[in-house]
Amino acid sequence: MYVINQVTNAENNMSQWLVEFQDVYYTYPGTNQPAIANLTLRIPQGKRCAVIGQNGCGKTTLFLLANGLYKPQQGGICYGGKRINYNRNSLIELRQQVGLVFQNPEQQLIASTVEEDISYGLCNLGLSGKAISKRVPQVLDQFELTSFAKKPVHQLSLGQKKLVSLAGVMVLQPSLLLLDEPTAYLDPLHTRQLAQTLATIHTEGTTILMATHDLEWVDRWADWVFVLNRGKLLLEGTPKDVFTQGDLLNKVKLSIPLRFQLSSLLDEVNQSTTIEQLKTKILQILD
Amino acid sequence: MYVINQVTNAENNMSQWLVEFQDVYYTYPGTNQPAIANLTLRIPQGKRCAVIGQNGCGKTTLFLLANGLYKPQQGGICYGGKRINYNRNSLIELRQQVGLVFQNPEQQLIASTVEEDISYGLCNLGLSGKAISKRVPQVLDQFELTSFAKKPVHQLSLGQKKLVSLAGVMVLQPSLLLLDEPTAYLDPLHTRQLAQTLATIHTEGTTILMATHDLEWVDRWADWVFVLNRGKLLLEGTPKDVFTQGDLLNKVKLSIPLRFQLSSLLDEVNQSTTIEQLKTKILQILD
Amino acid sequence: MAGLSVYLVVGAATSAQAMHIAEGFLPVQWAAFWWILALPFFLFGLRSLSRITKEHPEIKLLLALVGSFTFVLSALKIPSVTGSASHPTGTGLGAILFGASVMAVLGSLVLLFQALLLAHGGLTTLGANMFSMAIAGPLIAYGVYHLLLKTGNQKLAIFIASALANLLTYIITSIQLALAFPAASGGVLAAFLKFAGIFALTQVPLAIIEGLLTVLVWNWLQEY
Amino acid sequence: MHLWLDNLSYNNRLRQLPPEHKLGFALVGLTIALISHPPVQIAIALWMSVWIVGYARIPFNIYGGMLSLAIGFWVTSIPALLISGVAVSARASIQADALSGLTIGSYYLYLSYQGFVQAGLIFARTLATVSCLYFVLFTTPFTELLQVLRRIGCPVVLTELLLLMYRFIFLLLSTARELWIAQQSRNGYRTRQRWIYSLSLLIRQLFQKTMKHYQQFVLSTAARGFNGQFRVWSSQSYQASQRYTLEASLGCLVLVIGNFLF
Repeated sequence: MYVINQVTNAENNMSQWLVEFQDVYYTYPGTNQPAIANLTLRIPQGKRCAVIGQNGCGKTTLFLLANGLYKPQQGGICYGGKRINYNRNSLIELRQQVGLVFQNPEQQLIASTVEEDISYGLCNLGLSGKAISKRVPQVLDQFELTSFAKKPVHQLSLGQKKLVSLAGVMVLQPSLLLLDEPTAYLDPLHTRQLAQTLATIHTEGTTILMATHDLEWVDRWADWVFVLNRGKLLLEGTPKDVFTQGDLLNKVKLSIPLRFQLSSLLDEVNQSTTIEQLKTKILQILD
Repeated sequence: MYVINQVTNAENNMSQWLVEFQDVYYTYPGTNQPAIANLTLRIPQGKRCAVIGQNGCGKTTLFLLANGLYKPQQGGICYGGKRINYNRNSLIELRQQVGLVFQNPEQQLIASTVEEDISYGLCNLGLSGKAISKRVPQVLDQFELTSFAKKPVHQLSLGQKKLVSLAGVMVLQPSLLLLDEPTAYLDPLHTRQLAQTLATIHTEGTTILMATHDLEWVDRWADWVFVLNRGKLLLEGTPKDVFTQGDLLNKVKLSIPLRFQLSSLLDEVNQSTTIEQLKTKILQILD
Repeated sequence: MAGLSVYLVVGAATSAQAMHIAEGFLPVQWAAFWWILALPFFLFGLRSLSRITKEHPEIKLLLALVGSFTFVLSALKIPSVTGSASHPTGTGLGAILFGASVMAVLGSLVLLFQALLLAHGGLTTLGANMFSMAIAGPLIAYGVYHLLLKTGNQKLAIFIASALANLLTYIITSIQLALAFPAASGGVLAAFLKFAGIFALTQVPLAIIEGLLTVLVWNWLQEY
Repeated sequence: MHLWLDNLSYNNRLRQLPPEHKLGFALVGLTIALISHPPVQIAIALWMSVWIVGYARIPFNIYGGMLSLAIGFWVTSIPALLISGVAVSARASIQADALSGLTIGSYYLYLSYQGFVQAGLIFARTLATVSCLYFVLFTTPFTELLQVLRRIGCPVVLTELLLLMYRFIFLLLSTARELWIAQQSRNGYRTRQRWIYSLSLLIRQLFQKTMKHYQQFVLSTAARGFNGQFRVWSSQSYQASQRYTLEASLGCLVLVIGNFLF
């Protein structure tokens, strides 16, 4: 039932933007500085987006707003062209469409075994046992978790926990996936596995928005980058658009990825460049 | 008292190796596979060392063994040329000499305010109130935490918490500092600050051993690198020694840092290399 | 912090048995008796718990966390003279916060986990342990707290209520043992005096300290 | 602080048996143990040990350690049963019960015959019931017990709380363990005084983290569409074993008959 819903939504929704923040303002009670200040931001449909910025720039609040967990104190948020309506039923629908994977899997996993945890979201939708028993093994298989199905969550490694927390959200087939620092504490092997899994999720039509500090990853992976600073959108665009704004990034203490710097350098190479000049320039970048 | 102790130790100890693991074996109760299997490893005095490897390769267990928190089930560990004796007094001395900063500051910060937490280790040693009241402000100053001294720990940002957890260990003036993934979840700004702080600590004579997944950092920072795999030492040497072993690293799913690959490439450049060849090779590396 | 410190000193020297009757200790008729006596309270608690959680479903998360916190405190291996661990009952505070009926359920679940994960207490003696720890203690704490609240001194009310809850738990445990094992001379009363006398050495100070500790935790709670 | 009991239960050789069978078997054993005589109780303890060590392949030293823990409890409680006291004037009334004794002031302390009998009875009963309890602990993971509770119609709010508590216990336990290790690394428990102070800091941190977890779980469960109930689904793939069912049923029958004979 929900699968069909999603497909029709995707067909009906001809808008280019999946989620639209319109002049949103949010302050945590008891603090002076707003976490999100007059933010206007549009998440393009079907793209791999990244949010970058210093710790405390408002990334997590952005996610909680997009999922409907927080309500803007000013402004509004549109999902699929329609303004979010903060009543129970619309919220349930919204949260099924906007999946949110938290930074720390420990705070997201609640059931005792892997398969139970993955089924939690489906059970919340009130699906029949038959539908659930069909869907859960599919997801276990997709995430290569089948052999862990009966394992208790507390016996998993961090990488496995991160995978389970992602699987528990993807089982609902959301249209938009929000990921908070998915690669932190992961070793290179698990980071690559994650990249592959996300590639599959993306090609199957899910829009992805990821908060990360790993700018090399952003350069390689993202279609669209948002730079947040103190709850405001400082800059947005393709990685190329963003990373050419060296001065602006410098101001918010972000650096330009090595790979991007080198690619730009190579683009500038022409007939008259000598090999020594190129070498010197590369060494400058590497230093 | 402890400060003087340390100085004499450092003078007496003419050994090149600060800590020596001799054929150490450790298995967690209830598991089949050993976390550390017949590990022989020497930490050179005064160097900046890095441990790399996949999650679960035994890095954390290595740290807990070096600090005397775990006792090897086979083999032994020497500190400053002397075999660790697992009696109360030697352990107290050892833990003061070998400072351990945990991956997650949440699991390390224990007291309610910054200065209380920093003084915790000193108070445990039974120092006089006078000695403590002299030492703590010094450390607060060194870590630029003076303005936070009275602040409750839970109000700090992650970067500040990491700094406090480091300060709480450095206040004991250890000879060896063990750091577990200090840069994880940190934004680029705080990562740079951390690098500066570590540089100061190192020039003041502390040996550093850091576990990390950030191979670019290892390439830039380390004097000596240990590669662990399934509780065994696979490889050790300078970053150059290690990162030229591409095949071996590939087997344990570690990649070679971009910066290292490019530097090696540039070293190979000679008169006959054309600029097009160089460009092609760089693009291959970047891909 | 001072209260907690004293608590830990005294607490560490107490045998865990002061609070739990171990598996197999009660003969069948008494095991059954306490199960039957505890069950109606438990079911009543379950009904009010269902009612509360229907209105505020998130409370289930809080209750489960509080229960787990209590469990973990009891599982902390505290090396001591007797080699066994001691733990605060915490039921007094629970009763003040959530009501005695909710505590009857939550306390029983903690006891069940102690039996199943730590082999501490038991299944046949669960009824008796439920009655002393999860039912009698919280009931008196709840009653005394609301009675003393009228005096206007909230902290005093919390202190006395939780101390009495701890004390009553130990008295009931002594009664349970005395009923099962009456003395050859003097019967149940003599046996009660014997069991209560042995536990009194540690339990009376413990009760006072549980009272102090509860006030302390109450202060932490105000920070949230 | 390490709940290795839980670990073992996920790796035992009787894992594939339906949890209903194992739980039922243990409860029947427990009932027989409660109502039978000491010889039958000892037989139950021995038979259950065969199931635990022989069939479930729980290492003998672990099972033995657990049994000695239970016996240790018994040992610490016998003084209270064995030693009785009366006023010297009433000494005549306990003449039959007293094995030997001594007078302290106006009080007479003696070793009670009845106390010995009681201690013996408790010993046999403890061994029998504890071995049945251990059979459940070693062979049936908690998650499977919970599934049984759901299937037999246990009130939903109870199974929800058990589900959450099981998860949170391990979460808080690992937090406590991490904090404890970190404190040790800074010599936290060096003297008795610092030991107390460190432990009080640990408890306070654990409490604060518990409250923080609450706020976070409220958010994360809401994000996953929390609708007022914590319901989950689990697959069923157990295999009943005729051989084990037969041995269990026959054995229980023999024990019941044995109880009439002795």
